[in-house]
Amino acid sequence: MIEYVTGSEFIVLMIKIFVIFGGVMGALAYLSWLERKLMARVQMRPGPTRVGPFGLLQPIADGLKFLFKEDVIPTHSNRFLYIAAPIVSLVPALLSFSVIPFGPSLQITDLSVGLLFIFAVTSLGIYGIALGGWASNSKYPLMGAIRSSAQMISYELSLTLSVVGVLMIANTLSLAELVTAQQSTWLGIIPRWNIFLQPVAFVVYLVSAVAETNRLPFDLAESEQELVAGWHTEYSSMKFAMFMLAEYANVVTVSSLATIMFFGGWTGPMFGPALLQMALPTVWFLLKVSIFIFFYVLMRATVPRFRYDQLMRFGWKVLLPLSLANIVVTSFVVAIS
Amino acid sequence: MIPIGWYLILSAILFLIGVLGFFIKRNIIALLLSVEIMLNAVNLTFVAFSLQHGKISGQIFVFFVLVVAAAEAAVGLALVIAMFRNRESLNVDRSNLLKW
Amino acid sequence: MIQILFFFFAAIAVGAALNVLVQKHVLYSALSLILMLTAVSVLFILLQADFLAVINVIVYAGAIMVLFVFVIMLLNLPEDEDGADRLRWLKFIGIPLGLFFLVLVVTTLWNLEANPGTQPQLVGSPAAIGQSLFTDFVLPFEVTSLLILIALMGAVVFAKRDL
Amino acid sequence: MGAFDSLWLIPILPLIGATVNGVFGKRLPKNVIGTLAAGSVGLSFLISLRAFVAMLALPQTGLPILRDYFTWIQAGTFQAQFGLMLDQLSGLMILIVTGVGFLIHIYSIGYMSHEEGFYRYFSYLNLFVFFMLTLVLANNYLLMFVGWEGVGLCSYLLIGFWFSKKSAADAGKKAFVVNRVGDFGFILAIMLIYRTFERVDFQSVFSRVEDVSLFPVEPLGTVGVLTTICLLLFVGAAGKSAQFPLYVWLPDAMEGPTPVSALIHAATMVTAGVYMVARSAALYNHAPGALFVVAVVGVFTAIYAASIGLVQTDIKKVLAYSTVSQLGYMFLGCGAGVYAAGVFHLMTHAFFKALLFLGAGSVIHGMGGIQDIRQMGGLRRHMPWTYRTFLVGTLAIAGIPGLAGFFSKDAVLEAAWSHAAYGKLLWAVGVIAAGFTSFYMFRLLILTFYGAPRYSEHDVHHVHESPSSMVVPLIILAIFSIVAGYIDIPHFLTPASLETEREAVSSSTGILLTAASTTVALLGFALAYLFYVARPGLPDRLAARAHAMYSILVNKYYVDELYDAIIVWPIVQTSRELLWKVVDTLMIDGAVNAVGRLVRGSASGLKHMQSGYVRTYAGWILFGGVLVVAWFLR
Repeated sequence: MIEYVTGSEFIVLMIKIFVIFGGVMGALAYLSWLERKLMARVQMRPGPTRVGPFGLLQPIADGLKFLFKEDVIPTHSNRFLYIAAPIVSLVPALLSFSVIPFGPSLQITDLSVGLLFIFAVTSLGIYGIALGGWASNSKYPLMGAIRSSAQMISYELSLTLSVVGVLMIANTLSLAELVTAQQSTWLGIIPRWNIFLQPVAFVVYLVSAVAETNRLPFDLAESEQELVAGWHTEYSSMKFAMFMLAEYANVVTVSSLATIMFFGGWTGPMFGPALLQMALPTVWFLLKVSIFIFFYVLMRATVPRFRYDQLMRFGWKVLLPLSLANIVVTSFVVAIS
Repeated sequence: MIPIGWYLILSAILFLIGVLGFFIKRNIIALLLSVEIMLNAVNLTFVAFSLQHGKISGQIFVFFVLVVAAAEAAVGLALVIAMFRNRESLNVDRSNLLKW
Repeated sequence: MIQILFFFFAAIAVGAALNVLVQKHVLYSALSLILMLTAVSVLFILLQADFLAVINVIVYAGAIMVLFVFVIMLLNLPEDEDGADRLRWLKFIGIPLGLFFLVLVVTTLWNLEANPGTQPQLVGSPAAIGQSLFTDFVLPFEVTSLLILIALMGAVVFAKRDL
Repeated sequence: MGAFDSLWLIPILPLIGATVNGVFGKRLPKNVIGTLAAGSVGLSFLISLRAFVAMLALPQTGLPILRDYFTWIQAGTFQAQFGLMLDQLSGLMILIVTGVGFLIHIYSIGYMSHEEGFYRYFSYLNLFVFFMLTLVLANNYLLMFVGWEGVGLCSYLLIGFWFSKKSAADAGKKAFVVNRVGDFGFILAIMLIYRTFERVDFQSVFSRVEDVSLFPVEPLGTVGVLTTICLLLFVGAAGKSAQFPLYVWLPDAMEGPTPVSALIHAATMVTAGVYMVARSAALYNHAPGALFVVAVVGVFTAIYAASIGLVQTDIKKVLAYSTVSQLGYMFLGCGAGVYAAGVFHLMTHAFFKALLFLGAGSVIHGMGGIQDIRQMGGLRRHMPWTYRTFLVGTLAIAGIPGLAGFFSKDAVLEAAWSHAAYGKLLWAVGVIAAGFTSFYMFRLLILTFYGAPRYSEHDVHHVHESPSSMVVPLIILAIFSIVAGYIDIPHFLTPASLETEREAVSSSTGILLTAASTTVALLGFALAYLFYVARPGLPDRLAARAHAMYSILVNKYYVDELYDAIIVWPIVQTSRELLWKVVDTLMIDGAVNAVGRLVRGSASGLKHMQSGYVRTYAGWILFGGVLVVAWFLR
């Protein structure tokens, strides 16, 4: 790990950071547009149309509006934590992009423990929600925060354990190596993706990931109907925007991880001129990630919310045993072959 | 390269801070936090010695310390909750029935 | 460069640890401790224990401390520790004792002959740790699983409403 | 060699019988238990017989036959094998043990048929046979000691068979304790043997002792290591074989069932001491001093016990003292250096004494439990077969010419006569003892079977002959009591028992000696006839006249009282006054209580460390931790 920090190719690194974070920030902004548009279409509405063609400039308008709105801080809130919470939420969410390989060379750094690094930083994201809820000194946010911490701890277990099966097959924790391990094919046509080897793990991962990102049907921390937007009830303007950004960043992160671990990352058919060949992996990667994001949005639009006890029971009594069983079976198979 | 002694001194300082927590704080959760500080200080020495001697076992011990810390936190916090239910307070000086 | 990093994160660790004691409210103490943990994890990286550094964050910061924060929020504690300290005298014994201990250790380490010998290269990779864990330390490893189980049951029993 | 390959079966078969009966006996029917017990011994007897016959066919150089089965103890240079040894001596012994044992098993089936602990009895009896065979067949002293202790155990168990009766339990305890004294000597002897010869197996020990340069013969009057070994061995033998002064347990042992008295306390176990002395002949031959002690103790016991037997009124007690006396004869033979004579007498005695005991048992059985000969009389008519066989036994033990006892007793007395130092004296005492024997045996016979019945029909309902399972063994034993004397045992045994060189008694002297002992035997008969048939009032008058002498005899020389006074009473008093009241109550209890008080006292002060405040505990821990660290970093 240390050699990356003290490495000599500092300029290249800076460029990569700039490209990736610039891209990611822009993408996150447009994710809000995408979600609004898609949700509207599902509900037979047009969605945003006023700002720019197809409402494409809507995110910029939203951003400006957030910047200029009055920043309200509730009187009896805990000022320091109230301000710190959105930052604590956003920073880890963005940190995980530093290890995600968007293409063969489009990766800021390839840590030998990259996957764990992502889990580590995303697990810190919980503090943003918890602190935000607590610092608001209001009962809905507090309840949302408590729910959220319990939920995150519970589902983090199955999330982490579901990955173990893949790790046992791939024999590495480095994300780049995970992708290259899936490059070849079976019988020349079927890509050697882990989804075919670890379907159970994939399902468990997907469900846990939805829960981890606090999205429907697991969004009990914010659930508008009962908790009035939960832990960010009291938040407004830029701080609220940061929470939103963090949430979208997390969605992208887990989608990217799913792509990398189960769907071969940036691998895909290569054709055309050399320049195109350089860009193609990134295109494949983004394509796969967008499919997941579509899936997320559609799920939000269609699936009703769990009850809290159902959520807990499902996490501990279904997902956890399932992922454990998956590990046992996988380890047997790996040991035999 | 940083001499191992520096790490050990740092860890001694952290450990001392953890110890002092017991003499300054009265909140039981704060005391548990002090224990965690001490455990981390010890972990630091383990890792430092592991590098110094080129043996992986030091890191394995850290692993076990983590497990013990997790168990300790789970049981300890459960006790904290039980204690709070009974006494409406987390002041350890109020829970002194277990004596001679 | 490494020296700077070391001193920077060492300072953060010590400062955060002190802050744990100074803060009046346990939530701040807990948050401060998370900061200290992260700093210690960085120090682990400096010590070439990458895997442990990440695990330390996941387990400590991501799980154990969340549990603490959760409990603190659940109990929704008042800020002040109530009443006068009945055991005030403890400070006058404990703090000098502790400082004496520190002086003892530091002077000993200070007087230690600096060992210029080459440090063996050792990277705490997951594979190496796993290898050791499942061969030399397999029995303790299994015992810890038992420990976890017992802690699990203990926590459930203690936290039951009608204890 | 097929006959010898099954040597191990001889002791093992009774052990199997004992185990099966002991474990499952409670659920088995009585006839199965009896068949199993008697059958295993009978089978063992057949195997023994086969081995014995096969052994006779071998040349002298092929003996002894040794079989090592496994290494039993291995510690440093010390080694003890589990091995068996068969030669003429042990061959003869196994035949006696299994043969007489078999007959007594058969007898017991009838005798014990109404007993509650039927299976227990046979389990013990079989176990006894196993241990006895181990004792006899062992090829080293240590294994012999195992058998030695085992038979002691079984003897204890069987004497106390009716353990709910206090006198029986006490008798068993007494036998056990007195035997311990002897066993102590034996085990010391084994240790000394190992120290001297660095081996415990017979072959090595005896071959080493033959080396005269290392182990010269220790002349009479000197006490060297060999003499010490032999004396210690004899202490063991005296305990087991009831020699003076360790004989006291045997009369009390009559509390056990009568077949047990016959098998263990007459025919086999008590002769183990004689066997051991004969087995150790090679050692004794190098220690004439020890041998002389054996002879003197033997002859003294013979006359001493016989004199007590003169006045006993319990049918079994008479036989018990007779046994002690006859054992004295055997030791006299061995002590005179003619081991073969001792063993010869051992064999004939096994037959006729077993016969007499079983006959006595039959009488007791028929009388419904009465043992006092003063209440018997005239049983001849009611129990014809018992009477006949008892008569044969009496004639045999009295030494009437033509029966077994005559030959063997003659051999012993002849050996005594030819003893180098005090042969004539030993002989004279032995002859007087023979006269006593003849007298009390005929007295017993006459009082029991002749004259008018002295019991009332009120006490004894129906005097009857015993069942055939009891009578048949009697008859077989009676036959042996007649013919056993014609087997030339001394000549047969000579190679095995290493006779000392001695001048043979000239034939004319031999005839004179025989005539003397025969005369004495007839004299004893005549006196008995005079006292109890011709002039029935005479005994009482004599008893009144020589009152002091009579009471001494009746009270068995007050030996039990003497032992009580000088051994038992002091021990009991020290235990009570010193060990209990001072050592136990004051010192041990006091120490325990003082520890308790100390803990409580110190705790009342120290408990205040336990303040209940977690943080003070942490303070203590820190204090201790700093102390430890300071110690290491000092």
